[in-house]
Parts: sequence; C-alpha cells; structure tokens
Amino acid sequence: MNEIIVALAIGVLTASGTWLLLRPRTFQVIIGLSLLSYAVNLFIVAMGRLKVDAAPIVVAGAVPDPAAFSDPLPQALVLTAIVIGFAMTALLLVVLLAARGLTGTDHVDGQKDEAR
Amino acid sequence: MTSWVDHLPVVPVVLPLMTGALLLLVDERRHTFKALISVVSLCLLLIAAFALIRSVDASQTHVYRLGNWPAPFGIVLVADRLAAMMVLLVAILGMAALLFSLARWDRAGPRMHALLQFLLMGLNGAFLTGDLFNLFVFFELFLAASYGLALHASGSARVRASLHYIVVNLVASLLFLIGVSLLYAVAGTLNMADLALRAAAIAPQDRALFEIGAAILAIAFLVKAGMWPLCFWLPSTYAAAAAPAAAMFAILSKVGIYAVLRIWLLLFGETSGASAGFGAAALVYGGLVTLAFGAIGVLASQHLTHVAGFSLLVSAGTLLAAIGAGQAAVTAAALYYLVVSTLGVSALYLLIELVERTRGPGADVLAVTAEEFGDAYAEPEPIEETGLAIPGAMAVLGLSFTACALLLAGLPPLPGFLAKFALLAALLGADSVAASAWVMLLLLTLAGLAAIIALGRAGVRIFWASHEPHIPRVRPIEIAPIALLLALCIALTLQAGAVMRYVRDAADTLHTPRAYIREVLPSR
Amino acid sequence: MSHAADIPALSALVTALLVLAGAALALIGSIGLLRLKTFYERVHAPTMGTTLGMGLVLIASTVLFSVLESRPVLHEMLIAAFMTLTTPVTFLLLVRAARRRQQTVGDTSSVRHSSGEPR
Amino acid sequence: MKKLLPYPLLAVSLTLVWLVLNQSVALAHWLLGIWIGTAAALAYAALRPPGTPVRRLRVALMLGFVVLVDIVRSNLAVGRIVIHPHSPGRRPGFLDIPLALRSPAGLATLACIVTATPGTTWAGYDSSRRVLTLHILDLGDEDEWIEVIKQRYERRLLEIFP
Amino acid sequence: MPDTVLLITLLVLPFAGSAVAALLPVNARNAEAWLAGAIALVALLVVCACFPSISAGTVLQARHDWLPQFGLEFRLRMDGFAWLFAFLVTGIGLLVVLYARYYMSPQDPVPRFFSFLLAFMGSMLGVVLSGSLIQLVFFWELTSLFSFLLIGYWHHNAGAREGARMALIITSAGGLCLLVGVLLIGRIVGTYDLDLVLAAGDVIHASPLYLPALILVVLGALTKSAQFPFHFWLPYAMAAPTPVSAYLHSAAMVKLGVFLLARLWPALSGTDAWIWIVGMAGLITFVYGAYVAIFQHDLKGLLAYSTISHLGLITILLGLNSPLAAVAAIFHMVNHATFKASLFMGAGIIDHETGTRDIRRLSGLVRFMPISATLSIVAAASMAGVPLLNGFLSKEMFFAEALDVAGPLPVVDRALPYIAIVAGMFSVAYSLRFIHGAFFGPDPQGLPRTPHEPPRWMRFPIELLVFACIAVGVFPAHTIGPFLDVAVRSVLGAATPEYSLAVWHGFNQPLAMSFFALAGGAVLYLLLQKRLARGIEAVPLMPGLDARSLFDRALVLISWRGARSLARVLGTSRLQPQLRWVVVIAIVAASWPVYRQGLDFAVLPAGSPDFALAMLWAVGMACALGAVWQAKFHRLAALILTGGAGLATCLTFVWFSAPDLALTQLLVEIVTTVLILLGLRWLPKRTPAQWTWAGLLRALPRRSLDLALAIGAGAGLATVAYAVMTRPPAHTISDYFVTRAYPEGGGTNVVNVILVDFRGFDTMGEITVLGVVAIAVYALLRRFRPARESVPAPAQQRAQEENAFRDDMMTPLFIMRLMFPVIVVLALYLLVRGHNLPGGGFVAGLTMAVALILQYMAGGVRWAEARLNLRPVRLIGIGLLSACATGAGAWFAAHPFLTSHSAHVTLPLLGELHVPSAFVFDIGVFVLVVGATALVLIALSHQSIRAHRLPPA
Amino acid sequence: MSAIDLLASAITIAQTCLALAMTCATVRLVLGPRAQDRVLALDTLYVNAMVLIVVFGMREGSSAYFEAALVIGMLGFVATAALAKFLLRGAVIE
Ligand code: NA
Ligand code: NA
Repeated sequence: MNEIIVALAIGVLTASGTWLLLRPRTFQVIIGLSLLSYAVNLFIVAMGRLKVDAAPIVVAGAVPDPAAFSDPLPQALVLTAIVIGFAMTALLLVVLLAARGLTGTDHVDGQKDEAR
Repeated sequence: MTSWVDHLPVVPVVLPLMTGALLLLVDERRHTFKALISVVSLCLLLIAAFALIRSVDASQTHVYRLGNWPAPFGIVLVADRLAAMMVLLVAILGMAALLFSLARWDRAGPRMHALLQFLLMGLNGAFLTGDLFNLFVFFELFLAASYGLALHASGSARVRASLHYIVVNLVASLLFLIGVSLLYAVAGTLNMADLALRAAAIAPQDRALFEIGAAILAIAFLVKAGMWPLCFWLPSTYAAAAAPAAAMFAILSKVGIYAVLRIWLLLFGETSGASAGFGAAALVYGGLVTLAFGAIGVLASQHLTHVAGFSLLVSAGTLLAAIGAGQAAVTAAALYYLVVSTLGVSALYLLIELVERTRGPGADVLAVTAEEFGDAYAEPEPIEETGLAIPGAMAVLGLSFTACALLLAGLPPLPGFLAKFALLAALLGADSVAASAWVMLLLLTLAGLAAIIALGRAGVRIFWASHEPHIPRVRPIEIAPIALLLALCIALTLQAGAVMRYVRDAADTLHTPRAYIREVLPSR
Repeated sequence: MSHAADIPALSALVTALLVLAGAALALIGSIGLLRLKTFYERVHAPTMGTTLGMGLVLIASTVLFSVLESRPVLHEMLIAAFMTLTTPVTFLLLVRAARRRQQTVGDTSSVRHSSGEPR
Repeated sequence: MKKLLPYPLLAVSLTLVWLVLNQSVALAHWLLGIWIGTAAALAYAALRPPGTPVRRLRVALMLGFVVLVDIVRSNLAVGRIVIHPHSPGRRPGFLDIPLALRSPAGLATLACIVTATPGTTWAGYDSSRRVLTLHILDLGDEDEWIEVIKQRYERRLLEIFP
Repeated sequence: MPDTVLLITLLVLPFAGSAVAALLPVNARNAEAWLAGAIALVALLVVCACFPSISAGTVLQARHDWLPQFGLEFRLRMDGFAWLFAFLVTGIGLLVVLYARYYMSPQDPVPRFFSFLLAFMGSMLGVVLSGSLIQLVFFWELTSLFSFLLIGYWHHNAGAREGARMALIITSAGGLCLLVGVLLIGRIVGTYDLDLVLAAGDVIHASPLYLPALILVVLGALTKSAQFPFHFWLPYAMAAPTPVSAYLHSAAMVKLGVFLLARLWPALSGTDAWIWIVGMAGLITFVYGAYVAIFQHDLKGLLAYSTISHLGLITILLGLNSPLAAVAAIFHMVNHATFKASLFMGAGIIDHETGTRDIRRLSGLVRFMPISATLSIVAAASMAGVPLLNGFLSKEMFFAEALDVAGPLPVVDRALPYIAIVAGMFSVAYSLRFIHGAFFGPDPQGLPRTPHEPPRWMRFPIELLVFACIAVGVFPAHTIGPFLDVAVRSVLGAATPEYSLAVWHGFNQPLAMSFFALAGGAVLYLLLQKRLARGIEAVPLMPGLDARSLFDRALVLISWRGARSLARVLGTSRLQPQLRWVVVIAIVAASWPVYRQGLDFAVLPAGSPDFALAMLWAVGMACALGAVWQAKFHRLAALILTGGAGLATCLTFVWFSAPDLALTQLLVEIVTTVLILLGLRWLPKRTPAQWTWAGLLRALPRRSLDLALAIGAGAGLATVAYAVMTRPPAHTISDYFVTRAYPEGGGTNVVNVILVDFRGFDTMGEITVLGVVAIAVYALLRRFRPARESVPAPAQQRAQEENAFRDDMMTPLFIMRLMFPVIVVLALYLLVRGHNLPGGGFVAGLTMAVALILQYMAGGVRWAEARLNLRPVRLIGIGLLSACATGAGAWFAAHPFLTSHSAHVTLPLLGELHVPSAFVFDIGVFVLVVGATALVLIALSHQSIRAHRLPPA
Repeated sequence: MSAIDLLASAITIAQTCLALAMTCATVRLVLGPRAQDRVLALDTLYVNAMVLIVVFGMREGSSAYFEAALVIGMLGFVATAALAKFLLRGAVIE
C-alpha cells in the first residue's frame, strides 16, 4: 500500500514540476525543476522497489543475504543524480540571474512582454 | 593488463581530466603556460586516439574493466571501431578549437582551457563507455562543460540562448534518468551488453515497461541529437557561442546520434526478440521531418551561424533516418557522412567568426564590463590585438568558405558529395526500397539545394557584395585549424575507400551485437 | 520491532512514555503554531518541540539503544546540545525581521508593548 | 602553546564530540579526536573570536539545572495556553529589561536560555542602552519577569562570563 | 605512353596548373598567361597524342579504386566522342587563354581568373573522360562551381553577382537532379559503370524507374544547356568577362547538357518519352531562342540567345530517336563551338576597343577594324547557315532530318519542317543584325573609346576558328570527317548509320529550305529595321513575363519568405513551446508501448498503509502544490514550500532504507536554499498584474494545455512507478554488490562502496561535473551585471542603522562562529565513516561548505575573507587531481584504472591500519566538493559587494 | 500486551503525532500569511522531521538514520537562518 502513496507523491511532484516548468518566469522554472528532480529521485529509488528497515549496510564479516537489503544500486544512482542536479540548479540559477541582469527581465525568453 | 596498449581506452578520459585539473592549479594570468599545457595534452590525446583506432582496427574491440571489476557489475569502457573513430574526431575538433581559441578567445573569460579539456573528457567518456548510467554521467559532464563554453565571454545573446539550452537539456537529463532507472527496474542491469542480452529475454508482461524506458531514454538522446521538434534550442545556442565553442558543439549533437545508434542497435537489433526494430519508424520519420526542417531553416536563416546550426539539424535528420533504416550498408554510409558533416560544420563555425569580423575585433567580447570579482585575480582583459593581416586573407577565407559550402551542400570535390552518394546508393541498393527511402532521397536533394542557395546568398553577400573590401585581420593560428579540418576533408575524398572500409566494418560490428556482447561478457 | 524482542519491560515502558510525551509536546507545539493569533505569539509554540519534545524523544532513543546495545549510547545528546545552541540564531533573526517588517510596512498588529513601541 | 592550542576548552569539547559521534573510546579515536579537536579549534581561532574566559563550572551546572526546570515548567504553561488560547487573563507583549551582562558569550547563552524556554523570545538587544527586549507569551506581572531573568539567569551568567 | 598516364596527365594537369596559378602574385599577368597557355597546350598535345589509338577503335582506360563498397571506382575513359570533346575543351581553351591575355585589364586580379579557368578546364575534362556516371556527376557539379566563380569574377558588378548566383542555383539544381537520376540508373542496371550502362539500354527502358530516371537526367542536361524553361540564366551569365563567355557559354560548359544527352543516347533514347521530353524542349528552345535573339541590343545577349537556340537545335536532333539525327547533333556541337566561340571573341574585341556592346550605339566598325569585322562576318554567316561554311552543313542535316521525322504525334512531324524554316529565318535575321548593326552604317558617335584593330595575338584565336569554319565548310570530309567518324561510332556503335559529309548533295528539299530561310531571314530583318532602330528593350509578341524576374520572385518566395514563415510555423525561438514539445513527445513516446501491448500490473501482497507516511505525503503534496501556487508572485514562499517538499522526499528516503540519500538530500536542500536566496536579491520585484476576464480568457487555452500536460506527465510517471513497484524485483546485478561490498570492497555501507569502488568511475565523472559547473558559474559571475534597479542596497538595509544591525547580529554571529569548528568536526566525521556507514566525501564536503557559508552569512564577505583564505578553484583542481591520481595509482600495479588497493601501515600505539585507496579517492571528492560549493556560493555572495561599485548600467 | 507491543504501539502513535504535527506546520506554511510565519513553520517542520527520524530509528533499532537527524539538528538552522536573514536584510550575505 505504501507503493500507492509513493506513486501518488511522484505523480503530484511531477505534475507540479511540469506545470511550473511550462511557466514563463525563470524562477518558476527553477522551482519546477527542483520539484521534478525530487520526483525523479523518488522514482529511481522506487525502481529498486520499496523496502522498510533494510538499509543496505551489511555486517562486517557475515555473509549477507541480498534479499534482506534494499537495492543499493538505485540509491547510488540517486546520489549521483542529486549531486549533478545540485550542480545544475546552481548553474541555472546563475544563468537566470545573468539573463535578468543583461536583458532586464526574468522572462525565460528575455523579453519584457508581460502578457505571456 | 600487461602492456600500455591495454590502458589505451581510458587515456582519452583520464588525460583531459588530469590536464583540466592541472590547468585549474595554474594561475589565471599565465596564458602561455596554460596554452602550452593544453596543446601538449591535445597532441598526446591525438596520438592516443590514433593509437586506439589503429589498435582497434588491427586487432579487436578493447574492453577496459575499470576498478578491475567484472562486467556487468563494474563499469567497462568498450573501444570498438565506432568509439575509436568518435574519439579521434573529438581530438581533432578539440585541437582545431584549441588552436583557434589561442588567438584571442581563451582570454575572453576565465578557465576556457580547462573547460575545453573537461568537454573532451565528457565526450570521450560518452563514446567509450559501455555502461548506461556512466553514459548519463558523461552526458552531464560534457553538457556541463558545454554550458560553460556556451556562456564563455558572457553577453546578452549567449546568456539568453544558454538559458534555453540549459533548461531543455536539464529536462532531457531528467528523462535520461527516468529511462535508465526504468530499464534497470525491468532488466536489472546497467551494462549495455548485459542489457542487450537480457532484452531478448524480457518477460512479455514486462516488455511494455522495458519499451517505455527505452522510449524515454531515446527522447533524452534525441533532444541532444536535435530531432524535430526537440531541436529548436540548437541553432540559436550554437550561433551565440564563441566560435571555438561552437566548433566543438558540432560534435555534441552527434553524441545523441551515437547514443541512439549504439543503444538502439544493442537493445532493438534484429536478434533482440519481440521488441526487435522497436521505434525504427519513429527514427525514420522523425529524421525525415528534421531533415526537412533543417533545410527550411537553412533557407530561412539570415546569419551564417544559423545556417551552420540548421545544417547540423540537416545532418542530424539524415543520420537519424539512416539509422532507422536498420541496414549495415546504410549505417556505414551514415558514419562516413557523420564524420564529414561534423568536420564541415565545425570548420564553418570557425570560419564564420573570421569572415564576419567586419564589425571589428572584440565587439562580441566586450559586451559586458571588465569588472573584476574578488581580489585573487585580475580580470583577463579581452585583448584587442588585431593580428597580422596576412596577404590574401580574403582569398584564403573565400576558398575556405567555398569549401565549407561545398561540404554542407554535398557538392564535389569535397566528401560531402561522396557521403551523400554513399547514403543514397546504400538506400537504393537494398532489394526493396522503402517509401521513406524515396522521401529521403528527395529531401536530401532539396536540402543540398537549400544549402547551395543559402550559402551562395551568404557567400555572395560577404565576399562579393561588400563595397569597400574590409580585409579582416586574421592570424595564421586562426586559419590553421580551418585548413586542418578542410585538408582532412579532402583526405576523406581521396581515401574514401579506406575510410569507407573502416566505417563498414564498424557498422557491421554494430549490426551484429553478439560480437560486442561476447567481448564485454566473455563468460556468456 | 523484532530487534527489540529481548528488551526489559521497564525500559520498554519508560521508552514508550518518553516517546509519547515528546511526540505529544511536538504536536501541541505545532498545533500552537496553527492556533495562536499573531506571529509573536506563534513564535513561542514550536519551541515546545525544539526543546522538551525533542529532548524527551532523544532520551527515549538513548535509553532504548543503550539497553539494546548494552552500552551507553550517547550520541543523541549531541543533537540536543546543538539544537539548543543553534535554534536561537533563526529565532533571533526571525523576530527581528518580523519587527523590522512591521515597521516598514506599518503593520500594527494587536500586540501590546509594555514599555514603548519596538524600535 | 597558546598558539598551538588557543582554545583548550573548545578543543577538549570537540574531542569529546568526536568520541561521542564515533561511540568509541579506542586509542585510535582518542588520537584522531585530539588531532581533529585541536585542528578545529585552530580553525576557530582563524575566525578571530573575542576571548571568552569561562569560570565557575559549578555555577554553570547549577544554571543548567535551573534552565532545565524552567523549560519543563514553561512547556507545561505554554501547552496550556495552546490548548486554551483565548483564556481571558492572558496578555502577550514585549518587555524591556536592562542588563548588566555584556559578554557576547553570556548574551549568547542567555539567548539560548530564552529561546529554549517556551513563552519567552528574544526580541532584540540594544548595546548602547544595554537593554534586552523580550517577547513574552503571557506577560502577567512584568516586574516578576524582570526579576526572573536578572536573578535566575543574569546573575549566574555574570559569574560564569565575567 | 600508356593510356593511364595520358589520361591522368590530362586530368591532373589543369588542376595542378590552377593551384599554381592561384599562388602567383596578383600582377603577374604574363606569367599567368604563359602558365595557363602552356598547360592548355600540353593538354591539347596529350589529346592529340591519344588520337592514333582512338582512331584505331580502342577505348583508353585508367582505373583506380575509390569507393568499392558502393561500386564506385575512379575510372577515366576516352572513346571517340570523349576525344572530340576533349579536343574542343583543350583547343578552344588554349585559344581563350591567348585571347584573355590581351582581353583582361592589367588591373584585374588575373591569378584568380586563370586559376578558375584552368580548374574549369580540368572539370570539363573530368566530365568528358568519366567512365562512371557518379564520377561524371562529380565533375559536372565542379563545372557548375567554377562557372559560378568565373561569372562572378567581376563581383563588384551587381549584375555579375546575380548572374553568377542564378547560374549556380539552376545548374547545380540540375546537377542534383542528375545525381538522383544517375542513382536511379545505378539501381536499374546495378552499376554506375558507363560501358555497362550504355550496354543496358533495354533493361533501362523496361524498368518502371525509366521515366523518373529519364526526367531527372534530362533535367540535368536541360539546365546545363540552358534549354527551355531553364534557359534564362545564360543571358545573365554574360556579365562574365568575354573569354569566359566564349569558353563556357559557347564552346564548353553549355555543351555539357547535350554532351550528356548524346553520351547516354544509347541507354536512354528510343522511346516516345524521350522524343516528347527531349525533342519538345529542344524545339521550343530552338524557336524561342532564335526569336528572342533578334531583339537583343547587347551583342553578347544576342549571342547568348543564339546559343540557346543552337543548343535547342542540337537537342531536337538528339531527341528525334534517329541515328542520323544524332550524327547531325554531334556535328553541330563542333560547328557551333567553332563559330560561336569566334563570335564571342569578336564581340569581346568590339567591347574591348569601343567600350560598349550595345548594337544601338555601334555602327560602321568595318572601317575601323576591317580584319576583325571580316572574321566576325564569316563566323556570323556560318551561324546563319550560309553555304560553304560549317554551320550550313549541320543545318542542312537538320533540315533533312526534319523532313522525315517519325515521332509519336503526326501533327508535329508535319509541322517540323516549317518550324525549322521559321527558326532558320530568325537565325539569319539575328546574324544579320549582329553584322549589320555593328559593322555597317555610319560612323559611330560618342563611343567611350575610339575603335581600332586589337593587338595581333588577340585576333589570332578568331582567325584560327574562322579558318576552321571555312575549312570544314568547304572540305568537310577531309577536315572534320575522321574525327566526327570516331565520335559518332563511339556513341552509336553498331547503330551508326550511313551518312555523307559532302558540301553538295544536289538540289533537294533541305537546300531549298536553306535558301528559303536565308531569303526569309533577310526580308524579316528588313521588315524589323524600324522597330529595332527604336531601341525598345521588350521582345514583341512575348508576354511580359520575364523568366528571370519570375525566377527571382519564386526564389524569394520559396527560399526566403516561404522558408521563413514555414520555419516560424514548424519551429520556435521561445522556451515554453519547446518545453511543451519535449513533454508532449515524452508522453507520447511512453504511451506508445502501452497502446501497443497494454500495461500489466502485477499485484504484490498488499501491506497495510503507513498512516504516518500518508500524512507525510499529504504534507509533501501540499507543499508542492503550494509552491506551484506561490512561485509567480511570492518567490520566498515558493522557496520555503519547496523546502517542505524536499523534506518530505528526504523522509521518504529514510522510510525506505536509504539513509545516505536522506543525508545527501538534506544537505543539498540546505545549500540550495541558501543558493537561491543569494540569487533572489537580483530578481525583479513582482507585483500581481491586474486580473481581468479578458486576460484569463486569453490565457485559458494555453493554461488548459499546460494543465493537461502536467497531469498527463504526473499520472504517467506515477503509473509507471506503481507498475514497477508492485512487481517482484528483477534479477539484478545488485546482489553482487551486497555480497562483495565487505569482502572485496572493504566497506559495510554498500552504497558508499558502490560509489567509491564498484562504480567509482561514475563518481569521478560526477565530481568533475560539479567542478566544471562551479568554474562555469564563477566565469559567468565574473562578468555579472545586475539590472539597474537591483544595484542599490535592499530596502531593509537602507532602513536600518548600522548599530542596530550590529546588535541584531551580535548573538547570531557568536553562535555561528562557534558552530564553525563543530561543523568541521562533523564534516570530518562524515568523511571518515562514509565507507562503512552513511556519510562519505560528498556529504562531508557539503557539510564543510555549509560551515564556510555560515561564516559568510554571519559576518559578511569582507569579514569572512579577512579570516578565511579560501582558494576554491585550487581546491577543485587538487580534489580532481588527487581522485584521479588515486585511480591512476593502480597502473603501477598493472591493474586497470581505479582498481582499489589497501595500504597497510603499522603505526606505533595504533597497530596496523589499513587505508583503502577508495578512502583516498573519497578525500579527493571531499576536497573538490568543498571547493566547488564554496566557489559557487562565494561567487554569488560577491555580487552584493560588487554591485555597489558598478557604474549604473 | 507485552512491553514490546506497547513500545511498538507507542512508537506508531508517536509517529502519527509527529506526522500530524508536520501537517499543522504545513498548514501554517501554506497559509502564511507573512513570510516570517512560513519560515517559522519550515523550522518547525525541520524539527518535527528530525524527531520523526529519531523515532523511526527507534522503530528499526538502527542507528543508520542518526546522521540524518544529526545533520538536521546541527545544520537545519542554516536554511531557516538564511531565510530569516534574508527577511531581515534583503540579502543573505553582505
Ligand atoms: Na522561547
Ligand atoms: Na556515502
């Protein structure tokens, strides 16, 4: 049943992120991308299936049973994804600041048109 | 792991990484020293790439198991003919861009040399890796470096275009992650060869999920490759970028093509069970629409930089449609075409900067203040040196421009013609010719005509119609890389047979994934 | 909770009570955040969770893990210590910001001041 | 020595933090902890903090106990207010308290105490007038509050951080 | 000399000469001419040297592998027909070079001229000698290119530019058609080899692809030979220097079209389609060109239309499906080349010596330049078909053929002789116009220059050509006879008919037609005198549609306006539509497999839902939706709400056994919040716009679409996630990691062992990304320029006194500073334990960066930098280098990059320590992350203090 | 009802309480009305989350989650303090 909650969470985060992504203001876009990356991170973890109380930390010396642990590989992937996502957020932020400074507006197309 | 040749596959990744890191330790103002390091490193990279291509061509596919972990558990680098060829192409373009930038671009903003090295690292990694998630990492790496290079020297146009570029590619990266993780969820592996093995054995009830994963992954690749309608960011971003950056970008879209080619043939090749050929139609029709759109864009472009950008779309469309045809002969021709069009567009981007220098040097560079940040470094001033006006500069530029135009329009004597011929001959050489092949024949022809019209228009305007002939001040080091690229093109015409033999072998390898799988996973 | 099968009843009881009390305090604090009328009043409520609520739960954790691992497990106390040390930073800045914003916006809420208006 | 170990108390505390974090008193951790504690204290020194002599640890312990009791008491009091927020006698408001305490460390500790006890919040300090402003959830008798702050906390703080 | 050497010499010589010519100095007029002349002469001699073999019936060959994979070899092949053309190309080329030496002014940059001319000659020879159709197209396109460059030689002249561009577009479009046609022929025959294709006429005729192939090939030929309706480029190409016109537009390039038709005659002709297409095009062109030529006032324009007409004549002959007509066609090709080249040169001499080519201004030149005038008169007479000149002979053959044509449409067959006579009259008329207009009548008035005879050697080429006209005209069988014979035989092979090259065939119908045409033409010219004297530009009876303006308009419409509006419709330069496309395509791509085969939901045994988790996600979703709602006008609120959603995500990681993720997510969350806060200051104030019904309605369709897309994306991803989560796990490679993490990776935290060991390569790439981004950010911020209204300090700061602020910050500063060493300890703790428990280099680095940024927050940039001397860029470099060096260390143990190894160190007191290389790698990660994060944050913080120093934008 | 069951139920109830507490904070977070309210609510959310993680660790008997709690405890304030400073000064770093 927890699966349904997580699926819903992924869905709502994705929908919110997608909506914001399609908005015209740079700040909306960056928030949208943040929400989308939460959704994607959850999605990747979900791809390893959900397990409670199964942190992939083995006991030194014992022979571990892989089935008793949550899948560590998606977790490692998410870690990489988080780091890269962080870097990209920083870059995007600075680019949108620079765009704002150079074009005088925070519209994604660098135009002053408020109607869009 | 006994001889140094065994380590060759990792050199194209590690060498630029070390160089880039080293360059970060060198003081910002020591331009000559940095240039020296970069040039030496690129020479080494060229040597390594040559060695790799010779070794791969002579013996067999190199599989390099990083961390000494066996595949499919650890990450492997797989240097086959295709990968080696792409690596060599990267090194060549890198050398051209570097030499060109030494004239002045490397001083238009901080750390350009390092960014270029990281770009090379990312590209080489992407071409060499045999692991899907590692491919993602290298995609991000070269994208990150390309963002840096696209923004190099700042300015309104660059920032605006880069904003679009970055946002679209960030979305594509998210799709990449979704695709990769979905494939992992269904198939349980990230190694491409292993994935290819398991693809055939996917349970019927899981197959839809597997295909969804692949489809989403493909979208991520196609955004980079520049398939319509995912490609609108491309011409404007590349047009805004500094010339050497744009010259490197000519190969960025080819990474998307490469990824599609590699993964599609591995996962959905003829031997991959129920999903064989999945998405071929999408590739073909998408490619054809892209081809048409690129041709229209070429015609509709006022600035040469946009002509170049849309030419990239033309080549992307051509390649995608060719890949979708799913025949080794066509793929071989497509690979030849890929090399040619990359060299051509790259040379054109470099050239445009020189021929449009009539606005006076440094105009683009000085778009923003030279205000310094922090106290550690002084702002590198964009240098207003105007170079030696070499005699006959205009003639040389005109000749180079003509050569680029011939390349892009697919006219003789440059290899664009042979590439186009090979593609069409391969398409028409099949036993039965698909309707899409006829459409492609038509579109390719029209695209060639569009290129002639657009480049003719631009060339006449630039070289013939200027009333007071402004002799641009051009330095030999700026001409040299263009000449290098064009000389390579001529060599590709003269040595067409040998090159085509190589790409044909590469295509055959791609179309028989069993061999690839056996190299990567010898136990299975 | 299979890992706690051999925990003594008394420890279990103490832990349970501590956890419940701590969680209840945190809940009441958060309810206060919701129910109190002005910002200055609301500032007070969450500190129930940040101090005693958190403290009780951390003690419960300390007890539980010390019993489970048969040795003093104290590292939860670090959380308590550093929470106490760092919470004022946010609160000081936040209340000052609220007062500044009140001045600039001219928002005079129904706060009585015993000795003159805030500066 | 002063240069090598400018903040011995801090270094010791950080060493303890290290040990607690690692939940180990093995020799290796001791050595590593001492090294890291010293290094971190040196890092602190780089920030050029004001000298903070600390005296009378006994008083400090006493203060801690008093604060603990006050936290429990005020938690209960605030809990009651949250449950009945509209009780007629309650009167929230700001309160100015003149302070003798000047040491930054002392003021910081006072801030921690005031923040940690629900019902009181630090609302500002004026160094020129040496007046502390608090916001109090249930003001009641203002003088009593001033007395509490000055007698229970400030007196002891003055002893600890002269 | 062996064939191969001869042929290769013949082909390479002009190109080599071209390259040398390009390198000569600008003013080396004589050297250029000598070089070009020598090249042409040698080439001509080589051609002559080939004749003995050719006349013996051998076909000279040279082969070289080119693209064997696609059946393409580089094959030179010289048969009689090729020989004849090679002779024309080199012979006339030589004469043109000689002529050009005198024609070109000393001011002209002749290296370019001679270089292009020689390259053109090479390309012509390439076409003529091609033994493979693809190779033929290859050189064909080259001739287009060099003719473009030659026409545009005087590019300061707008007419030259436009003429060149038009010629380029039309001829290369034709070239592209030809390429496709040739490809089709290749598909039909299975080879591009000329000999095999020529032998496969029946196969080609039978193929369903015959008609498209024919049309495409003919399109190539017609465009090149300026045949209707592609004729209009040729008159505009007259902007070229006259030697170019003489060479390209009479003797050589325009002949390529008819050359091709003749070359492929055995393979393609013989069908009704051939007659219809080729014959009709030729007929229309023949008449039309001749008629329009009469009314040209420019000597070169007249010659151009005359050329069009004569090429039309040749095309008709080729299109008649009659071998005898083909013979006539080949004969006329040669004849036309000789008289037309000499006429062009004559026109050039007039232009050169008088300064104009306008017939209306010229007159009576025969008295000023009698020799030149005589030569021109003879050549023009040949053009008109006067007996005893070569033009007469081939025209007679045409008249004879016109009389017994057997085409598919009897009406046309019967009309053809009359049409031929009419067109013959026209050609007499324009020839008369040329002669009478320029050389006779009163002395010219007001010419730019006083006319006189040209230099001796400038006239020499004309003399030679005119001599040829006469010689062939009088003694055809003894002059052109043998050469024509080998040419005809090599084209027609066994189908070669009996033909006779006599001057006199008795009084017959063709002769009568000739005289009729001559007389009629003279009468026509007399009748037109009045009209021509008025100097009207327009051509009578021709509708005002000028092909050139039509072409220009079509070109602008298609290639510019149309393309632009299409590009606007199909593309966009705005971000939102692009992103919409990406989302749409992603949804479609993901739905496609589901549409094809459905989506199975395997049902796992349902556990009970976790109430707390559900509540947590109620919180998370509320925050996400709140962020959506607030992001437009309340950025801070949106940021805070996003933080809430991030926290829910982080707790979910805790819930589902991913402690490392929770930790990392938290730290990234904190740093990102600070980062965005640092940026918020530079964004413009947002005030909600006036809400109106109209605005809402306008936005409604767009927003509905976006809403649908958002819901579609969300629902799609949720469904896929659910479908995956509810099915049993695949047999994954992870088991390997879990079982080997400790024994082989040396760590108990499997995730960390994956990161630094199993997949350390990923991590290396990932930290490089971080470093690169930091560098990019730093570079961009170095040139950051804030918007004008963001430059002044924020309102809050202006409203506050410094002292009050210092009091406000005093206590937070104290605590934040005190936290510095504590957080450092925490960071090191996270670093050291990462291999076994949650933590690791990345988390530790972020923690360390937070410690640093806290100090910046507490005291400001200047305060912090006075105390902490950070060199973030250097840290990034060091971090990368050390991580990389750790990986490369394995090389010394002959292991692959990144192979982990443990250093076992025995220390006093501590005993044996083992330090895995993965840990050293992690330290590199740590250093880099500290550097990169700090660089980004600090670079951003610096903008505040920089902004005040900036001059207003 | 054994001691273990008691503890288990207590932990479940505590988790629920904390989740409810987070919900309350979220309502304030969404409603505002002013930025300071939202920052305060976020701070509360952080603390509640930290306590929830500790309780979660108790439920699993695992100290793997301790670091997450510790990081919130020691560094969570950085985000909210930055927000507060932004409110106070209009800039986080001057
Ligand atoms: Na308080
Ligand atoms: Na880790």
